[in-house]
Amino acid sequence: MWETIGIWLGAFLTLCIFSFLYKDNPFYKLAEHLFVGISAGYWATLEYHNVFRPNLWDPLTREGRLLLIVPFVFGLMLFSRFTKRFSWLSRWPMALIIGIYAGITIVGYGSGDLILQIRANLLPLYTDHWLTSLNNILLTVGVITGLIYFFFSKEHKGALGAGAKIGIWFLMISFGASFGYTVMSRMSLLIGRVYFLLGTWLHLLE
Amino acid sequence: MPIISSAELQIQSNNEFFPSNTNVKSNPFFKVLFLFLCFLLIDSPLSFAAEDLSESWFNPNRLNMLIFLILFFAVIIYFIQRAKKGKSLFIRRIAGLDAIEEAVGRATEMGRPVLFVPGIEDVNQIQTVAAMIILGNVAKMVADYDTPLFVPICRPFVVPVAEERVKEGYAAAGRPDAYNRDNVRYISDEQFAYAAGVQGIMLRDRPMANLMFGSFFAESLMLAETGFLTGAIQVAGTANIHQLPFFVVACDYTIIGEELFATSAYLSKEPKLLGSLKGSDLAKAIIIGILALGAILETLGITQFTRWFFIE
Amino acid sequence: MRKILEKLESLDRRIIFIFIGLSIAIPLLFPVYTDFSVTAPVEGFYDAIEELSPGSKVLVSCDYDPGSMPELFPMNVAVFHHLFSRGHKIIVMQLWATGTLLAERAMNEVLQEFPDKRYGEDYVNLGFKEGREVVMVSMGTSIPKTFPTDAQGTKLEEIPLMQGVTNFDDITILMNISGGLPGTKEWVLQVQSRYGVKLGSGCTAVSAPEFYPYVQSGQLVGLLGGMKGAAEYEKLVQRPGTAQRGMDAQSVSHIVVFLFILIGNIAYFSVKGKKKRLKVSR
Amino acid sequence: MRREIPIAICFLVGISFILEYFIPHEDVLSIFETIRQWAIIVIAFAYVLGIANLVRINSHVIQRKGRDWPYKIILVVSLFFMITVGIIFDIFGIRLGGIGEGTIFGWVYFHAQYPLQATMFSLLAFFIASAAFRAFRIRTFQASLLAVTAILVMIGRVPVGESLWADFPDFIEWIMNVPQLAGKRAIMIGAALGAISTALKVLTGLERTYLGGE
Repeated sequence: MWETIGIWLGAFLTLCIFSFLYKDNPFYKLAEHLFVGISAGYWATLEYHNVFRPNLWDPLTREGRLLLIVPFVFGLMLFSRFTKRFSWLSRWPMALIIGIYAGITIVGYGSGDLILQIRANLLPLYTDHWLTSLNNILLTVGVITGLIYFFFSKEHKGALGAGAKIGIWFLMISFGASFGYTVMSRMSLLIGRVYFLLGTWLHLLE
Repeated sequence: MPIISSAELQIQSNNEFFPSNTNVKSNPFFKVLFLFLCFLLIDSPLSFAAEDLSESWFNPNRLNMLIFLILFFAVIIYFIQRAKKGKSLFIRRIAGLDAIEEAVGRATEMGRPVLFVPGIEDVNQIQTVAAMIILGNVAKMVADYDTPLFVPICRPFVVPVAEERVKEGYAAAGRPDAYNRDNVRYISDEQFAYAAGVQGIMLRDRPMANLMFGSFFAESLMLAETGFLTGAIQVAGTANIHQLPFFVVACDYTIIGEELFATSAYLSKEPKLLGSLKGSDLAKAIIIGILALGAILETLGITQFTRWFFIE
Repeated sequence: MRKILEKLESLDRRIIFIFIGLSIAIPLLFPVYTDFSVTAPVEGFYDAIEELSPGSKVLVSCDYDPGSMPELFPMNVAVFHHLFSRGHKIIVMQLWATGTLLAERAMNEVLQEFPDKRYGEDYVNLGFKEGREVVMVSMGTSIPKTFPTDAQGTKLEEIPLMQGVTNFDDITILMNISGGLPGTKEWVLQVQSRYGVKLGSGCTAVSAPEFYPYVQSGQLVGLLGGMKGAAEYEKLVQRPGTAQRGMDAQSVSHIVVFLFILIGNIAYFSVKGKKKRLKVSR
Repeated sequence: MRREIPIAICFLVGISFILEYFIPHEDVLSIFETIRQWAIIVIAFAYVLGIANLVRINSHVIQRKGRDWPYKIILVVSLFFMITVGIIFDIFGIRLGGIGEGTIFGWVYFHAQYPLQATMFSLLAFFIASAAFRAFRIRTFQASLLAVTAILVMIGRVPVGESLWADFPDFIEWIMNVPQLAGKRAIMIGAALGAISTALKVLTGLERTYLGGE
């Protein structure tokens, strides 16, 4: 019984959102606000069950790991934002979070996106197979000219200008591929919804 | 014999590290690059033997990362310090700026409004900061002509900053009286509601120039499409690569990725923006050198150079 | 002719909407099941699992939510199915709060085909953890400290499957189902390049092109890109699902978008010719 | 003090996360490990802060009877409803409380949140089609490169492309693996340099917008 009610509710909400395609209207607004509310509530609940209880509260109260008071207090300090007088206190935990992400970014991008990507592009330009040679040449030229396009310390004239021009061609091909894949992604999402409406709700699909 | 004479230095002071003189031998940048690449030709000490490192104080297999980080940090701090001391650092003018100018020019000629959309992220996001700098510049351009400048905004905290920039721009053009507060408006926090609001402005007020700079997501194509249909000249720029395809096809000119930050550094001349841009540029030049040299060496069958770029 | 083209130029978008809706609904109602082959990145993903010795412990991080479910849920189900059918042990975790129930549902769906699989011995769900990249790096030193309990609140020490699992060294391979951020990119940067874990990715089509460099560089063992990737993988593991079912609709809708671009451009250039252009070019 | 301490915290924590990468010593790792466990908790608080902020902003609107205020009531009520059935019911052991399939929480998720979010994103399919028809104009050589690649990928990536030309999928794989990869990699390297330099400025306190105004 509840399953059937649920499917009808889901279908109603799906149509509410689709009504935006005609124009903005109260049904869409209702659905949109419901969505924001439910997902925020969902998020808060998950934080409680999956982080606060297992990582903070239980070890602190049951196992007596008192050092955990430090992050607890830091976390609470964030809420000083809601007061005028003490809002500066919230900068401490903010600084902690920002510092962590900054450190992590430096290490992650430095290793994964720079050194390893550079290595993957150090390729022999002449090999036994003509296609491999061609591919390696294209990769080397493409990455180098692409980087030249994003080089701002010199006017794009002469050889540099030619390089940048070739670079932009590679960038455009790369954007084209992204466009094609984005179409695929968006259509999949709609397929999912039509599948729900025609299949799960109306039982029109076998 | 000094590397560059003082007279040359003066001529080149606006173009240091990448001087326009083509004499490779006497160029300090190429010397540094050459020495660095020679260093990398030394056989790599990275071994990746499976040894227990739990008692040692340094992981030798990560030496390459250490060298890279120290070099890169040093370069960036160096350039920022130079910029702070007032030394001018050369950045080429981005063609996108001319596109903005032309679009605004056309709008003013026809007496139609200019629309500036600063993306949908908050004011502390780097792309929004860049957008605000460009906004100030656009305000300066339109101020002279009494052309209305509409700035619809998605995040409440962006409003005061945008107001400030527009006001400054008008003042810098000597027209503080032309500033109209109502034209910088908060629309909605909700992505699609915001997009619908901006589309409304495009259809109602028929701006001749749509300038979209900042962080855009799925709303990019909705905005670019409506703007295209109204026949406006559109110039867009974002570092969100996934949204660039839509801007490229529906806009007259698109500022791509890092160009957005280069544009803001060019306009603001702020040391920390200029410094990191120059630092990244130097790193890019070195990477280009590495890629070229690596490809040559690999072709010749010499692989020890490549071994520097393994990470365990 | 000219009149028609002019009309097309100013066509109401709602008519376009109806077209695209139909281009998806009709093939779903009347499928023809066009056949397709399997591409290399998908094969890489499949082979990586095939090559594992039976009983390997595999970490599956399901980082997505309903926003990308039609693409990623079929992959998730197929990955679980593939792992169980090869006799591997599955450790599930999530970095996206709003997707936890989807991973649970995928598991429940697969369990109906493998009724003898026991929780705690053959699979375990560590649940969601906040902290994105911090969680990833933290697991590199200690998984039990990062996840003191599983999703149901059982301590990890009490779970047989988690015995002897301290960090990524004790995981044979990591399979990431990635809906965005945090996702495959972050796993590559923080875990693959740092701890050298083998990593496979099933991601949305939007992010797939961005991950091709990681496949070429060997940072990813394989890649399932979008619903097509999911369909190819379903074909390989011989478990037809919603991704394969959607392929006809995908074909037709792509053709319709292609025709839209074509007709739009014909109309544009024949009606207006080349209208005002900016002088500036790159 | 109000600025110096946060900058010091940011610097120390950030540097420790970098050093950790280079120092494999057990004792050091265990210290860093503790910091990370703390970080997870503080980050979780930050998300709760965001949710609290959402409640605060919307309650203001409701109190002032601002624009769309009846909808804001729905937003706040549904938020607290989820917390009630997910947390309060669970604490007091009320039937169908807690999270997971088979609870009220799970039911609302699968029958409300899931269709809402999935449909919201599927709207983009319509928008992209409309944009393709009305704004995708091949006006320059560069745009034509983009368009040709996009169309090839769109057709070649789906089964119908393969039935037109058997090698179509291989050709698309080549595009993805060679020219498009080169473009993506150039962007990636540039973006990585940008990200690292921004992070460095944050660590050293040169960039402190996160501190906000005084």
